[in-house]
Amino acid sequence: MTDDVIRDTPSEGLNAREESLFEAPPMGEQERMVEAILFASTEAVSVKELEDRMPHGCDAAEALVHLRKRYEGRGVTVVKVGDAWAIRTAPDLGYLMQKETVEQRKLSRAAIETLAIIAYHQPVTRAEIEEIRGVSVSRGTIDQLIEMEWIRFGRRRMTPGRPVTFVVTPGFLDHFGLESARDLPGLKELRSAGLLESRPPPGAMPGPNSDDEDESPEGQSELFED
Amino acid sequence: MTDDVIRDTPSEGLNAREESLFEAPPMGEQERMVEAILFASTEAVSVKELEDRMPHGCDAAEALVHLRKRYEGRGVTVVKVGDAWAIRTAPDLGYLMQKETVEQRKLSRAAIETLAIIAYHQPVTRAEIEEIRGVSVSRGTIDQLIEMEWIRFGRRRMTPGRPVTFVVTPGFLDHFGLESARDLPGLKELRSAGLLESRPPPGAMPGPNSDDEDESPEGQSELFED
Amino acid sequence: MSETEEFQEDAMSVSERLAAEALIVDVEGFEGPLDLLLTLSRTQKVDLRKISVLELSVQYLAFVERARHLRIELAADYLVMAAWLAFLKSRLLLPPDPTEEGPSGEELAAHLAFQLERLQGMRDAAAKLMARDQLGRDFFARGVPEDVTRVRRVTYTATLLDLMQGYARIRTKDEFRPFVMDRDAVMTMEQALDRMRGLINYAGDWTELTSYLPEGWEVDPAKRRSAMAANFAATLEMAKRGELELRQGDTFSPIQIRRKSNDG
Repeated sequence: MTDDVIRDTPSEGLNAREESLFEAPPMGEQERMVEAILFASTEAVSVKELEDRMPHGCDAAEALVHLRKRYEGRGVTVVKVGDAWAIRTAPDLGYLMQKETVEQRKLSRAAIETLAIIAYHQPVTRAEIEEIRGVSVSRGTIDQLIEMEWIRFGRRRMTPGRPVTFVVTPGFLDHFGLESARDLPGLKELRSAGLLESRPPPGAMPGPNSDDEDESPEGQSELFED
Repeated sequence: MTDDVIRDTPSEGLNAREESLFEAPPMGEQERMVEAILFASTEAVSVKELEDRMPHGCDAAEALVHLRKRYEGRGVTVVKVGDAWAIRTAPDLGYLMQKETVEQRKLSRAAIETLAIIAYHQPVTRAEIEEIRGVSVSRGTIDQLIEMEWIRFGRRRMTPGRPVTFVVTPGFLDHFGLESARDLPGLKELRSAGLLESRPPPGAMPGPNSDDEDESPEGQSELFED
Repeated sequence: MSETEEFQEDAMSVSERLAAEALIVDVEGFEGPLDLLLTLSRTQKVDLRKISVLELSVQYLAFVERARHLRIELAADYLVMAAWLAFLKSRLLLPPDPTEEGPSGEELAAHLAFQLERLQGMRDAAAKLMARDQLGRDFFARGVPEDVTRVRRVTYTATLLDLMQGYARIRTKDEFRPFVMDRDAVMTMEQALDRMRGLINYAGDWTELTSYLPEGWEVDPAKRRSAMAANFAATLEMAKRGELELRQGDTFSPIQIRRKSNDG
């Protein structure tokens, strides 16, 4: 039985740290607070938001380290989503949840590819997406992805025409269980194969007749520089 | 650190029991399942329903006992709702589910005037305040000022009816940066500071800012000895 | 070169031929020429890095030729790609012309190979992405989220200036006289009119307007002013109705009135 050990909140061994904080609750209490807040929310909660809701002087990041460890291997786990945190059921127990399963919207092949291109190449302009896929991107595809809150507008590219770029959202990361865009599957291989570099076509290559103004793909993947 | 103990799912010590069940998952696994289901379910789940969703041979009631123990003293607890089970925020952490926003508002004109009269004329009875302002003073205004801890009850006046008086508090002096109420500028100073309009010509039309409801000031002069 | 030659040369198996026909039948299903090229490249059964762009160009051109033969209308970009691949093919086959500007056939071919590899890379990545555990399918968020109730706490503030101004306002107010219309110092035009109508019948010739001022209104300047104004307005009214005449010798000289005689 491990329960007795679990039950007492780990407030020992943190006293040195606490003394330096102004009247902050013991770390064990802070962990409980983070636990309660994350349990209560369907959306990921940032460290800042946690601390805004916790008493003054709390260290939510520290509490999260403890909490994350506590839930390792459990039926629910503490996951990082971008720079926020959430509690999610363990993926191996998904089969128990048929009742909770939400009907997934069927995405077209074009939408899936466009999403992948945005995720792996972000920030990426529409012209660049079209150049990669070799066809023009329909308005509806982009709209659908924006509506699902998986992509959003990024900063404009500092090139002639200042085209808008697209990036993926924290909601995208949450949906696919990714801590950050760096954790995209196969990212390393794609990068080492040079497939994420932008290579301007030599001379006149046929492409989708993109009537867009934006034709100078460069300097993307700044998100992926480590 | 208790984490190491927590991390391994508690499958030991239950073997005797498991042997009697036909191929049921270890109790530690069953506990994980119950945990995940209770977490993700939109409503409380009964033991029967839990077992319907878990693999054959599971003992949800037993798993609940373990799970309940595990969550004792945590930020969330396993609670019984009717004859079903749910995970809920620990009662003592309910306050974390509130987000307080502080909004600063200007004190109403009635409150400012009442406060000013109390400050200049303390100790002053309500009847006197009304006489000076020329309108009745609402209960709410006095309550508000008392709640703000800017005024408090003074000694009762030794007149028929023994009415209560109001005086300003040290908190009031502190807020307005005054050492004592005597430091408040007198009428003459107000006038020379341009805060009092020069005396309007007799018979002149009332100005636009005297459109108030209160129109019967008279006979209060004995209060204004400066 | 005819398409039959092309296919004979390739010595396509029956299954390959069927696949090629299926391609044409499915042409609507392709997402552009690059997609078609990628599908065609699979028949080479090699790593995309080792693909023969020349061979691919030949395959593509054969495809377009065949589509034309079957009277299938291809979208413009398929034809643009065909033209470009024909150009590429000629560049790749002919020895390089040093006088020619622009990228070499090899450079163009390399870029096309890169594009195909990249598209394939993105397709694989998309598949891997979609194969991941997904929220609401494989893992789940809290079923009963507790809404964060927003508590709005209002604090009220006032400054010393507010306080003093408030006090000043009260003190200033009692220096005002409560405003009542001071009726006894005002004569209305109606009053004057009534009075003048009565008096004018008794007046003979031109009489100064001032002499019509009622008793007790001549001394107090305020009353005098009001009565004068009312009487003047009344005479104008009566003149308009043809009940009297008025005259003035000069600017600022006294105004005189008399009853208008009916007989002229």
